[in-house]
Amino acid sequence: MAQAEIPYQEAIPLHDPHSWITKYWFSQDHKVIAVQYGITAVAVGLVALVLSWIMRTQIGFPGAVEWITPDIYYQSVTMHGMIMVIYLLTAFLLGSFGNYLVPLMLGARDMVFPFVNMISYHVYLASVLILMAGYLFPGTLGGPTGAGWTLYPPQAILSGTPGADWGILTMLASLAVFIVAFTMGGLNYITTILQARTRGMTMMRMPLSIWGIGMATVLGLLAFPALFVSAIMMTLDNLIGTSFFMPAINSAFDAGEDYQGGSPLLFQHLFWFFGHPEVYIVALPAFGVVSDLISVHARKNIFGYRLMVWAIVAIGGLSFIVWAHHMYVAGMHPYFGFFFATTTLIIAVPTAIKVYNWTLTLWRANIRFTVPMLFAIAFVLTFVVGGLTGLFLGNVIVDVPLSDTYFVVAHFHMVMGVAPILVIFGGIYHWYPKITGRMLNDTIGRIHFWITFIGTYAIYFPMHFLAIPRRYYEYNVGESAILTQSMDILNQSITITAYIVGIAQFLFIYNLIVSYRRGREAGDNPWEANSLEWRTPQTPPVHGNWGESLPTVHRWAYDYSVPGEEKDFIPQDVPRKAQA
Amino acid sequence: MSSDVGQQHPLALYFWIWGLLFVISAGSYLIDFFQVGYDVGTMELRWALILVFMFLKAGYIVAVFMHLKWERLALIYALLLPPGVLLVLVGLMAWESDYTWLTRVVYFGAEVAPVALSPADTLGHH
Amino acid sequence: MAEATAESTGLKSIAEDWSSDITTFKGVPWGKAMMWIFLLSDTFIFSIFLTSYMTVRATTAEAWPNPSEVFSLTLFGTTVPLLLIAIMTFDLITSSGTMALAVNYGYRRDKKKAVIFMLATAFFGAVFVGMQAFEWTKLIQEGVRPWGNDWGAAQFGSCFFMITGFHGLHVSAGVVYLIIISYRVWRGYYDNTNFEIVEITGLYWHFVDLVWVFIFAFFYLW
Amino acid sequence: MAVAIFLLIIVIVSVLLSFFSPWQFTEIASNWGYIDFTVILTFWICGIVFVVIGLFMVYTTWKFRYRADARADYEPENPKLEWWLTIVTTIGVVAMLAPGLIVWNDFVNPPDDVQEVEVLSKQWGWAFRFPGEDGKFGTVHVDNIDADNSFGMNMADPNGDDDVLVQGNTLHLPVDQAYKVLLRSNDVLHDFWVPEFRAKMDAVPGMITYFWFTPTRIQDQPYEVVCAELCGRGHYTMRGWVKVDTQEDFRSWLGTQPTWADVQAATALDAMSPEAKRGREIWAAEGCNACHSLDGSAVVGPSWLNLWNTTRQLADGTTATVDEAYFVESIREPALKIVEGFSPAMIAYDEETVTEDEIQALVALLKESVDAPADAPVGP
Ligand code: HEA
Ligand code: HEA
Ligand code: HEC
Ligand code: CUA
Ligand SMILES: [Cu+2]
Repeated sequence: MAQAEIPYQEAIPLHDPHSWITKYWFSQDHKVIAVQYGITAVAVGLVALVLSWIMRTQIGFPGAVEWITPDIYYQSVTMHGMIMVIYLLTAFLLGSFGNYLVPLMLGARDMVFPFVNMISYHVYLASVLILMAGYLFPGTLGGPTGAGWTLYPPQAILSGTPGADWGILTMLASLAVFIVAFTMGGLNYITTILQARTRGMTMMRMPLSIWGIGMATVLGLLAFPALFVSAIMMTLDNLIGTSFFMPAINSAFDAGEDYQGGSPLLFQHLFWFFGHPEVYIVALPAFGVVSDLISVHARKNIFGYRLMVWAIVAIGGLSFIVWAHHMYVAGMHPYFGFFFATTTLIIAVPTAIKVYNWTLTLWRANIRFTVPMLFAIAFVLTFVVGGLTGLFLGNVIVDVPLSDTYFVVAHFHMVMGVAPILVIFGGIYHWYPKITGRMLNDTIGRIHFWITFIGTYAIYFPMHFLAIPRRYYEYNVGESAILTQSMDILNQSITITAYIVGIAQFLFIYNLIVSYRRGREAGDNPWEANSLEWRTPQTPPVHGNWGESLPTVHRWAYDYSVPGEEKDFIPQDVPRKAQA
Repeated sequence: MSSDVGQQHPLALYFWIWGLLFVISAGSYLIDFFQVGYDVGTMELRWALILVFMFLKAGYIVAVFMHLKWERLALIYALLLPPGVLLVLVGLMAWESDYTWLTRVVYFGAEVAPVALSPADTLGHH
Repeated sequence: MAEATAESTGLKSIAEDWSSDITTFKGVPWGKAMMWIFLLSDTFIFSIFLTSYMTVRATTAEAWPNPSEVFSLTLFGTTVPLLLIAIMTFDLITSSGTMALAVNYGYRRDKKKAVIFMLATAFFGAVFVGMQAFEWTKLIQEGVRPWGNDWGAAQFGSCFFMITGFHGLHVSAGVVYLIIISYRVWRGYYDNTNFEIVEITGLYWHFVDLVWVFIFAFFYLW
Repeated sequence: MAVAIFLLIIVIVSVLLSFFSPWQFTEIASNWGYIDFTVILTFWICGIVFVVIGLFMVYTTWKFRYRADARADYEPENPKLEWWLTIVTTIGVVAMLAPGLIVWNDFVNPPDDVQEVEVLSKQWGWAFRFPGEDGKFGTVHVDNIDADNSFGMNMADPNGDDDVLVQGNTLHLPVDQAYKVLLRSNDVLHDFWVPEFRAKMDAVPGMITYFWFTPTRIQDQPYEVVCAELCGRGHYTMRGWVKVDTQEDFRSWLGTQPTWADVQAATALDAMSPEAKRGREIWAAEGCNACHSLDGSAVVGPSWLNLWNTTRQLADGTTATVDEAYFVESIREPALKIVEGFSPAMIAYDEETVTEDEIQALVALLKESVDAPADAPVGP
């Protein structure tokens, strides 16, 4: 069929925008949609950041702020976790980076179905608004849910948990809507990657960013169904009294429903059948993007490209059979521990390979310590720390004393709360010149980097030593002795560092706004990079990306410092010399 | 086949498969009509038959009606491999739910009929 | 033609297709690729519905009502097990057959027949939804509720309404989709294509039938 | 330059903190030294990997920083090196995993001489139950819970009578005795964790979970129990205490705690005739209860609730009335008349197993097993 071929793609009529509304609000241009996703995600991300301040204030200085009640605390924890994971990281890495990079890096005009893509953003926006609507319900049971981002029933729908009234429903509804949005976007990314590459762009020539984003999208399309279905079942349990997850219980907080025979473990299995792939959904795009950042700024080809690709594929596949490592102490069948510990540690091998290859790319490179490169290096270090502490947790028996303590909190903040965030920053510094045509201010960038990197490390590394339960509003209750005095000091210093790091983010946002008008002109290819997005005829690229015809790809994206060449980079669309 | 005009196959084939699907469905239905399994009290045969007819029917629909049989292997495998992880999920959940059920029986003194309860059994008495 | 470049078969063809440029699925239009991937995702949705059903059924210590009797119909004085469900099953197969014909005629560029068979498919789909509504009404009258019933485990009703409901929504959406597409085909929106849109619609429709095969086996027969 | 220096500082500080931090595991007080061993083993392997990778990055970022006249190597891959790294990593993984799984095997398989104790968790406190003299727990169900029966004991189950019920948040355990902790929850997920014992497990409503350990250290201050699974707004207040005693101290403490029979004696619960009560004991003792409930729920066999004097639809199409003759026949030769919808799963009981006299008691039970007000004795 001729449709799949490039000449056809070149002939597709683009729906050029005719008004401000269609250009900036209901735009079908993937680049505009990417920016819309990005701005929205950062906006909710800032909400989540403020929520983390609320939590930290309570932990560091218990009782210092009166209005931080247990309810407010648990609601903040829940919303903080959920927003960060889903509405910031997933939305940013796939919705924003995915949308921006997929067509540009592949040499396509746009996503294959721009209209669906446009709807996707607006549905995402709706999901964010529904989520925030949780704050609108007053009363003792009002406000958003405080069930923890894992939303475990029965607790999540009983009134012993804050927000059991409307909060949990808005949360579930918002998640369902988010999944619809993601599916619309995700189908687009996958179809574009598989069916709409430009001439010469074979899969094995795709930049690793695309591999990461593509694999993460596949994971999303296959993992979100589990969350979607559990959200439906929990809503039914809550609203009309079905007993999917609800066994017979005897609780003063039971709303009088006659629950019988359901299985709370079923929810946990489904949640993590989604949840574990989800953590790789946020990790894989970061893996991909950071590979490109390192290669470009180290002026060296990525080491072991093929193995990197296979590692991404292997991690993606394996991530579906490790889910219950979050449930070692959940009371599941005891023998599951053997299976899941083994699969979990197996997945560490391909991940380790990626780490090695990043560091080996630096070997004998010619490293330019640009701001994106700084973030990339910081990513590798924080990811190694977080990954290694993951190995503690993955080894079932080692997890027994550590589970549900701050060791886990430290693990996932290292590996997810900061590593991919660092990549997002690095990516923004890297592609901002392409998006706006101007460079971000370098000095502010460096200040922002050092505060964020050193600060977050200082926040999360010592957390590993806190052998105290997580999700505790207060430790000193009654004659309790689990919190020692030195831990108090640690908690206070963490809190103060968190304020500082948080404030530093406003520096970054200031930089984003100011540089948009005043930044240095970037030119088409300021970093001297190879991949196709730097080869557009205009910067910023116009609707349709390429001129009359699409570029033709002749090589992989990593021809840096090729011996015998004059320049230290050869873009992908430069033809090979006729071989003698 | 010449695929430049898409999936084109003789009409007779469709009628054949259509008929076959009727026959298979009838087979499934007859399992219940003759109460296979309930009559002898062991369900293995019933379950086996259900699965055989189910996979036959699903297979024909996917292979012929959805034309998967004529697609290139690249697509076929891309579609058939990922659901493999679901088998892991199903298998482990079957194991898990048996375990939960067992603790209910042992500690809560509950036990359940291996054979489904017939509504007629309780309808008359309530 | 894209596929002219890749004529090999077997495992080699997989490697070649995946390592070729432009398209991975040779000869598969965008819309069709997207529909297939969507259906893969939807497969996960329904599989997880069914897995959850399996889990709660095996976990609950209450007895499970016998679907064979719950869904029996009394005709002329004799009780026939699962009668309505059987009729619904045959109705859906019939619709699948008409859909397959519509696709075939589409590719033969026989617009009129394609549209007629698509509308026939939509008709059978609507009949299915009608019968389902009847079945729901009957059960509700007999006292089955999502939160309980007189005969055993409450999850019987929960799973029944949830799974058939979700499937019924898919069928209803399919009916609407079919009507829209047949209208557009009729009005000539696709005249300069190969009418693969009919096949794409067909994929969705057959998938809905496919899901029913599994629901029938696991929920009604098991 | 700055990058390399900062990376170096970070590596050094991380290592120093790991060794000299004031925050270490609490001193162990159970047999799970093996768990500590696996933690330490993992710590060393991962720590070495961390230092090696960290220092490698320090070196590369210092050595290969940008110089205008320099040029990077071009080295797409190095299969040999990559193979080596994969193999070494795999070895590292196996070195951690293998001991881990061995200890896990211990963890999930309690030793033969283990004793049992039940931990009952509820929002937001703890209660405990010992099986009493007979070493057997009576069955329980949350539906049985009421003002007089906070543990949800199953009245019909004689195994429960000598169960020792411990209210309040303090549990006593004898030193050096292995205990299998059965975890139960009335409402939501909780998690029973004593940091000094290392082990922990969630309590899941609707099922029983377990872990086992042997307390090994007596100390004056009881060990603190913290709930380690989010269970609502009071989660952080859900503390308790475990006091490890000598055998003697433990015995005398246990003696002060009431049994279920004691609790029951305080409240007259049962309106049944003595004969029917005897029938219920037989029902439980002979194992009829495994298949027949008294509360209307169909188990393997039909429930006995409201069974007396009803007309039964039999599988062969005939009917029968449940009277004494039918009852006796059903017990002596159950295969003769199979109730519609059931499998012939019941075995025949002869006069020696179930005597005529016992049948009389069972009949009395059957006669009195009719739908009654809500507070009637509830079956399993
Ligand atoms: C981006 C997100 C992300 C990533 C990538 C990971 C990666 C890993 N995670 Fe993590 N994890 C989370 C996010 C993430 N995790 C979150 C959010 C939670 C908590 C959720 C909650 O409860 O709220 C969690 C919780 C969590 C648990 C549950 C703990 C508990 O609740 O008790 C476990 C247990 O197995 C685990 C393990 C792992 C492992 C083994 C990896 C591995 O993939 C790591 C692999 C990487 C490396 C190993 C480092 C690189 C390798 C080398 C440098 C060389 C290798 C050396 C040797 C093998 C010796 N994680
Ligand atoms: C991406 C994920 C992510 C991120 C970035 C963070 C960031 C932070 N987190 Fe959080 N956290 C979670 C995910 C994340 N967290 C999750 C999943 C939980 C579990 C919830 C639960 O138990 O249910 C949790 C729980 C959690 C707890 C445990 C609460 C408890 O158990 O009682 C604590 C306590 O200190 C904490 C602290 C912090 C702090 C101080 C920050 C930060 O303030 C650190 C410093 C700031 C940054 C690193 C900058 C990030 C920048 C932005 C977010 C701005 C927008 C982005 C752009 C401009 C691009 N978090
Ligand atoms: C292994 C399971 C099992 C055990 C143990 C068992 N039964 Fe049964 N019982 C059944 C089954 C199944 C039926 C229904 C089929 C039938 O009629 O045989 C049944 C039927 C009966 C009936 C007829 C009930 C009716 O509705 O008509 C009586 C009476 C009965 N059992 C008494 C007893 C007594 C008394 C004991 C203990 C001494 C006992 N059973 C132990 C499985 C069991
Ligand atoms: Cu109980 Cu937390
Ligand atoms: Cu995980």
